[in-house]
Amino acid sequence: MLDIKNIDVFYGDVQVLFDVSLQVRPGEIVALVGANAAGKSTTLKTISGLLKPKAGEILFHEKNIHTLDSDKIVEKGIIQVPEGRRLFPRLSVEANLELGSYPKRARAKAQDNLKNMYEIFPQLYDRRHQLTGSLSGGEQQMCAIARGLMSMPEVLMVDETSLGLSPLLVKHTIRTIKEINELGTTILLIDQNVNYALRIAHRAYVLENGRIVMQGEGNSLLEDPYLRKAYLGI
Amino acid sequence: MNKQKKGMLIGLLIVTLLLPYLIQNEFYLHVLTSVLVYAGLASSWNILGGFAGQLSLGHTAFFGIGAYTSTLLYVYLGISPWIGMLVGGFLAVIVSFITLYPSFRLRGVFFAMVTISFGEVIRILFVYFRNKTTIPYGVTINYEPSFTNMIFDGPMGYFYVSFVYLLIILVISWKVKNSRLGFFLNALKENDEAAQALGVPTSASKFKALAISAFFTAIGGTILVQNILYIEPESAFSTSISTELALISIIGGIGTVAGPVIGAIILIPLGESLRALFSGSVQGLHLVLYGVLLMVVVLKNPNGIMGFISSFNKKRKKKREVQLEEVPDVRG
Amino acid sequence: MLEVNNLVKSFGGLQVTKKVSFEVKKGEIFGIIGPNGAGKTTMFNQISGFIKPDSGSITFKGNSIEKRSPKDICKLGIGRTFQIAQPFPKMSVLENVMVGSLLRTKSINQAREKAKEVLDFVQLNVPYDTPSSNLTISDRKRLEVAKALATEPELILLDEVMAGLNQTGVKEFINLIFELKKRGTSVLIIEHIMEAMMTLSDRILVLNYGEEVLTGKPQEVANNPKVIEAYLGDEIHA
Amino acid sequence: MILQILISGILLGGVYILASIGLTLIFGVAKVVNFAHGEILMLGMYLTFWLYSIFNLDPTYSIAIVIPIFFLLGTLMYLFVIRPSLNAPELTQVFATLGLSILLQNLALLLWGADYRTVKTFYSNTAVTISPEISISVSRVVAFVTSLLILLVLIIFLKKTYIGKAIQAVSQDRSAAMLMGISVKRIYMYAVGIGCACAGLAGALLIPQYYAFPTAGVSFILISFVVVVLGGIGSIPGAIVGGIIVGLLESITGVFVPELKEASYFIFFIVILLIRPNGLFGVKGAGEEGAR
Amino acid sequence: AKESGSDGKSGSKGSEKVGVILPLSGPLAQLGNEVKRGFDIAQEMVNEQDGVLGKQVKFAVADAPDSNSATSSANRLIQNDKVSVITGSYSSAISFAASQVAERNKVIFWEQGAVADDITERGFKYLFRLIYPASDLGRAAANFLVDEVSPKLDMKTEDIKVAIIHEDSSYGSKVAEGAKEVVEKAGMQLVASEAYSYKTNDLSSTVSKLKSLKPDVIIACQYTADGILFWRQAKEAGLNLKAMIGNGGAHNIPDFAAAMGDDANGIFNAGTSSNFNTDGLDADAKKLYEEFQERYAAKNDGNLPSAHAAMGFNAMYLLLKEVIPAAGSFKPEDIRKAALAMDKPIGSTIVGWGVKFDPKTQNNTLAFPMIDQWQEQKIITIYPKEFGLTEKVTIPLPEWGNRANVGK
Ligand SMILES: Nc1ncnc2c1ncn2[C@@H]1O[C@H](COP(=O)(O)OP(=O)(O)OP(=O)(O)O)[C@@H](O)[C@H]1O
Ligand SMILES: Nc1ncnc2c1ncn2[C@@H]1O[C@H](COP(=O)(O)OP(=O)(O)OP(=O)(O)O)[C@@H](O)[C@H]1O
Ligand SMILES: CC(C)C[C@H](N)C(=O)O
Ligand SMILES: [Mg+2]
Ligand SMILES: [Mg+2]
Repeated sequence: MLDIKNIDVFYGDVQVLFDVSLQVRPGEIVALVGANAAGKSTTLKTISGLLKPKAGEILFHEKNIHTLDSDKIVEKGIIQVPEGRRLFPRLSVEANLELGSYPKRARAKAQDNLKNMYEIFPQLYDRRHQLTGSLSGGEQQMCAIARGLMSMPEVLMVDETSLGLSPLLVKHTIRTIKEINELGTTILLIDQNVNYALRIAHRAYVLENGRIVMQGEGNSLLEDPYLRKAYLGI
Repeated sequence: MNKQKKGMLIGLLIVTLLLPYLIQNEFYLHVLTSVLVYAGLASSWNILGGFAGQLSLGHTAFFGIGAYTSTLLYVYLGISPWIGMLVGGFLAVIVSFITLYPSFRLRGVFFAMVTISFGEVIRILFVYFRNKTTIPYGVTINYEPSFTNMIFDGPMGYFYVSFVYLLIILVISWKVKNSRLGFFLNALKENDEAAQALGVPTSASKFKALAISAFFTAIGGTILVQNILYIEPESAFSTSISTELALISIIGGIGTVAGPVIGAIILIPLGESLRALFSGSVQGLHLVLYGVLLMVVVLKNPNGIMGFISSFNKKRKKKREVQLEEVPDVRG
Repeated sequence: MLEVNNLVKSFGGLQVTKKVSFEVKKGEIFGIIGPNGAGKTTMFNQISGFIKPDSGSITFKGNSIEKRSPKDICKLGIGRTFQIAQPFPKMSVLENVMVGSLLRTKSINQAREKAKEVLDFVQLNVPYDTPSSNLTISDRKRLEVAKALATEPELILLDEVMAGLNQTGVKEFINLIFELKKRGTSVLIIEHIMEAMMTLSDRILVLNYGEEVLTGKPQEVANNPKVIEAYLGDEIHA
Repeated sequence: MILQILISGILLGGVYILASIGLTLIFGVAKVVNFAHGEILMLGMYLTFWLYSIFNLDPTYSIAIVIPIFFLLGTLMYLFVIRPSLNAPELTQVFATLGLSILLQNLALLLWGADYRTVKTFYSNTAVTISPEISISVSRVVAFVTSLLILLVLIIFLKKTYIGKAIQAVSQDRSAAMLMGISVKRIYMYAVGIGCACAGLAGALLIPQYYAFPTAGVSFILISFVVVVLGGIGSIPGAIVGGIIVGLLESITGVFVPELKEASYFIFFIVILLIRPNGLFGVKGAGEEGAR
Repeated sequence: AKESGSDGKSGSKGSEKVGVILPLSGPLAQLGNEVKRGFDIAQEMVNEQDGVLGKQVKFAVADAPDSNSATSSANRLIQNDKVSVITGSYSSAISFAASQVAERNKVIFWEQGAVADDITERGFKYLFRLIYPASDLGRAAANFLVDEVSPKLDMKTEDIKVAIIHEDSSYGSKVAEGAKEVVEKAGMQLVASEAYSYKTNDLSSTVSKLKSLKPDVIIACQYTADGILFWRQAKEAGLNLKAMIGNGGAHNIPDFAAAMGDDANGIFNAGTSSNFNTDGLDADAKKLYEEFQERYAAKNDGNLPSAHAAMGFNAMYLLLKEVIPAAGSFKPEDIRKAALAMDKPIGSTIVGWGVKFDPKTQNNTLAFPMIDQWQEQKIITIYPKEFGLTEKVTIPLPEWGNRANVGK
């Protein structure tokens, strides 16, 4: 349903993505792994419409979206939880979450979704009136994921899912993502913890220096000797 | 600095020094002198506003203090403006510590708002206390040309005084910029807390920048008033002086050494020529044009002419993409 | 070298640090772990002078520092990184680090040389004149450490510098920190990556809700049921 | 007399609240610096004046015309001035809007001359006399009440509507807002449009007490910033309190040392900001962010 | 500079530029432009009558909203436009600064309306001022109170309570000084002397204070905006007085009545007048007065000129029609001599004044303020008697709302 075809992306004059293609099918969890600075975040930013590809195209439900502004893309059902959280620091947790349901699709069910989020992340409920600028790093990460979910996306893209979360919470979050996926949300995720990522992913792509170098099912990639050596250090 | 650049600078210096002989017209010389003084004033502003990133819109207070101190000392006590100018400078430094120094915890527009208010308060207080004395509202300096009086019988003298003033402040700017202090100011401008974590003495650094800035703004005040030979609170403490100094720096390139000079070279003659060309025809027309040009220049060159030049040099195209990294408080 | 005694700090009604005490010895790598929101970063902020504790004392090399300003503390020899990297965005990578090295020298040239040295040490392999705003997460973390190191600290506080790094990056960083230790620098480190903490730390302090759960050798900590329940979850190695 | 002074002070506060209404939104909430705010207000006065002198329309009714026209004006201002300066350094916006203010001021001079234009309504220059000592200016009461009403609507708008929330989000992190599906362009356009509509409306409601002339906005611009910042950036009740405090201070000082009236509130403003950098009711926490 | 005015007619040989410096933008623009209208009419008339010394007169105009721009503008007019006379400047601040430049360059500065006393106390040789200084104006207002108002108040002089309010720049403070001197000498009670900034948004506390002090008479020196504001708020507070005397500024321009309606009636103004009894003028002046009134009305939608336009016209017309022809050249030295030699009796100019410059200060000694009263929303001269348009003067001031019949 999300079809990225041969995109080239630049920052100014510097090319960062070279001829990248990847597909996400309905109901899948797809992981994007790769070394630091490989271009993973850039790929997500391009899908979200923050960056425009110089070449290639991005299709969503067979329609071009790479020419659209990011708000239109969100409206169509693709949401990104950005690297570094990017919460609205001087708004409360609750206000941040409510803004998650900004797309018209999600507004009607905003209250129900809010309740759900508090169930998934009880710590957020405790801090719902605190300004997110003063949350701890991990709390911010929870808030960011919850805010993304509030928009009831068809495709949820998470950049650095487990960044800064305690081991316990990492597991919790990964489990949550799986659950959300089982309820019908398609997921595209990036995580430095290749181990986690490949375990829950149905399929994965490996990005190196801006090029896709490998792709396959999550579990089978986990067995791949090259990958094990390069990313797991085993 | 490489040899070529050095040669160019020296050449520029000599040409400037000869300008009064090349330009016979006294009005143009007068405008040129204004350019020099305003370039000096803006450079002084730039040390605090540009190097330290504290966008003061209250510099009119220092300007006014400098101008008034030397004038009153000269007119009532016969003290030469050369001395009065230094007294005014130190007075401005003292006032700046009382007013701007506590405001340093504020940043950006908030600092600007507080400093505008300070400028206004000082003007109002001045008018109030002036009323309690026998000093007239407007003070005229008698036209008695002599070097000690810092009054000259022609624009030539003013030109060279202003030239020396600008030269001194430029040298100081350059020294500050390329010293440890310059680095510290730059760092605390970009991220105050990160700078503190690296042991940057944030208060002391701003303190120094403020002192230099206030002192030379006051000196500029004296030089300008000696040129006009008349002073009154309304114009000596007018907020438009503060905004003009900031504006000149912005247009030229804030935070650079040459920026304020370039800004003054553009802005002062622009204002003068618009007024000369259009003020006789339809009321307000020259200012309408000025407003439009100001908007266009500021919006088209947000980093000033210097920014434009350096980006041109590096042949770096402006990034068209919207970038997450553009917003200053990057979290991650 | 660093002694923290009965430190207390609250925000509004919430106590974030509850009578915490610990000591970091010279040349030691001392770890702090704990669930999100346990008060680890707040602890760093108090040691580095960014937040004043409500009560309790902090001494460094015999000086009491709980009331000192961040810059004085840095001068005394404590360097810190921020959990969320704080570069000077418009300055180049080299200039960023020079700000740190200028603490110990007045000469711009010396500072530049020093900064290059540190940048090479942390293996930030980008051109010196790269604007720091263009760095990826991992490079930002390296830059963060480089800035702190440039101030020549005797004790460095590292707050989740490995978050966002892949396994290779983590390995490189572990080596880097061991190298620091070898040079005699003490390290106080916060990290959620257990593999790293287990290998690196001489001792680990576990915080939960601002309270000390226990302090001990990595193995003790990892096997403590309370730690497993509150922090690690049942399976230790995922 | 004391009671009279307090009443006049509060009513003067109402004038200032009204004058700063658009700014509370544009600057206080959306964080767009607008130094042309005073000139927009001045144009609002002129439009109301012309509607009155050509069509004999009472200022109160002319609001219906002023609001949409000034919303449109705001949209234009957004397109030509604000949008190009959104990604630029802070001061760019300050000076771009300053340029706009010079332009508008002198455009008014060029088009309509420098004369003072006044509008006489049935309630201008009239007062309700409560006792021989105490009288209350009708046009000020009208101004006060309307400004409170508008602010109430604004509060509800910001708290309850998605556009209102989006304005706050956009002001804090633009690209994150885009990622939430917020059209940043549209939101800024709304914010600046509404802000200008409010400023125009303020002009309409102030002209019965004041006069339209090219520099009419100048005396309101600084004070409006003071009111918005004093109360606390982003806090609308703060702006109300800020306005009343400024009015009261001016009124009380006016009795003892009229020359220092203006200084009194500037000094108060400075002191408050130095003690509480976020203003009286400002949102806290901004200061602590950096250390995380 | 761009030249304005009518094109040269046949018979004229070339043209000559005269410098004009006025605040045409900024806060003083209203009256700056009004003065300019007076200048323009004088220029137009002179050029129609074959110009000056056979030359058409052109203006080199500089807009000077403040004293800084006045300096550079004066420089420009002198250096680039080569003018030998600069006229202006309405505002004292501008006059101070621009006349410095003129003096240094030995160019005539012909001041029509700036009143600050010390402008002519600097011993300048090339500066001439046609109008009376500010303190004279204040004294005239207070003298009127002592001589004409107080006898009609039915009160003992020492019981009369007087309050002075004024804006706090050079104009207001000097006028107040003059008024105070006379009031105190006459033995009246000075209950308040309040200064404030003319940029103020509110005068209600001043009004309240005055109300509690219960003055019988207020002498006010205000610019337009603050003057209107004060009178509005005085009305709202029900501040009742037996007399109110203005000193130019707000109190002699049409905008005041436009804003206040019948509530303006009964107020006195001390200052130059443009609507007085022309029987006090000599025949030539009378004719000129009428022609000026007509031309002004024709150019300005039938409105009557204010005193500022009249003073502007008067100054320019005298310069072009009498001084320069008498000098026989445009040379500053010649003009200076001619000006100093000039001796025109009272009643010989369109504002009633005579012209004779004090050889020391070079200030016109035969300029004087008249006293007007607002009647039926028009400003009408009542004093001195020979220029008075009506004998009917309403004293004391009727209460608010009862002023429609003032003067009837
Ligand atoms: N705003 C920017 N301007 C210029 N170059 C950039 C910018 N952002 C990223 N880059 C460069 O683009 C490349 C890819 O960056 P990207 O953030 O996509 O990597 P990543 O795979 O997400 O890495 P990480 O795992 O560290 O997050 C890097 O070389 C980086 O330096
Ligand atoms: N300024 C503040 N105002 C209110 N609460 C605060 C403030 N700063 C921190 N807190 C709260 O204090 C608690 C501890 O925060 P801290 O940042 O120290 O956690 P942490 O242990 O570093 O967590 P993480 O591992 O997620 O980074 C958190 O719950 C946080 O929300
Ligand atoms: C209103 C005028 C009488 C003012 C006066 N001309 C001045 O000197 O400013
Ligand atoms: Mg990334
Ligand atoms: Mg933390």
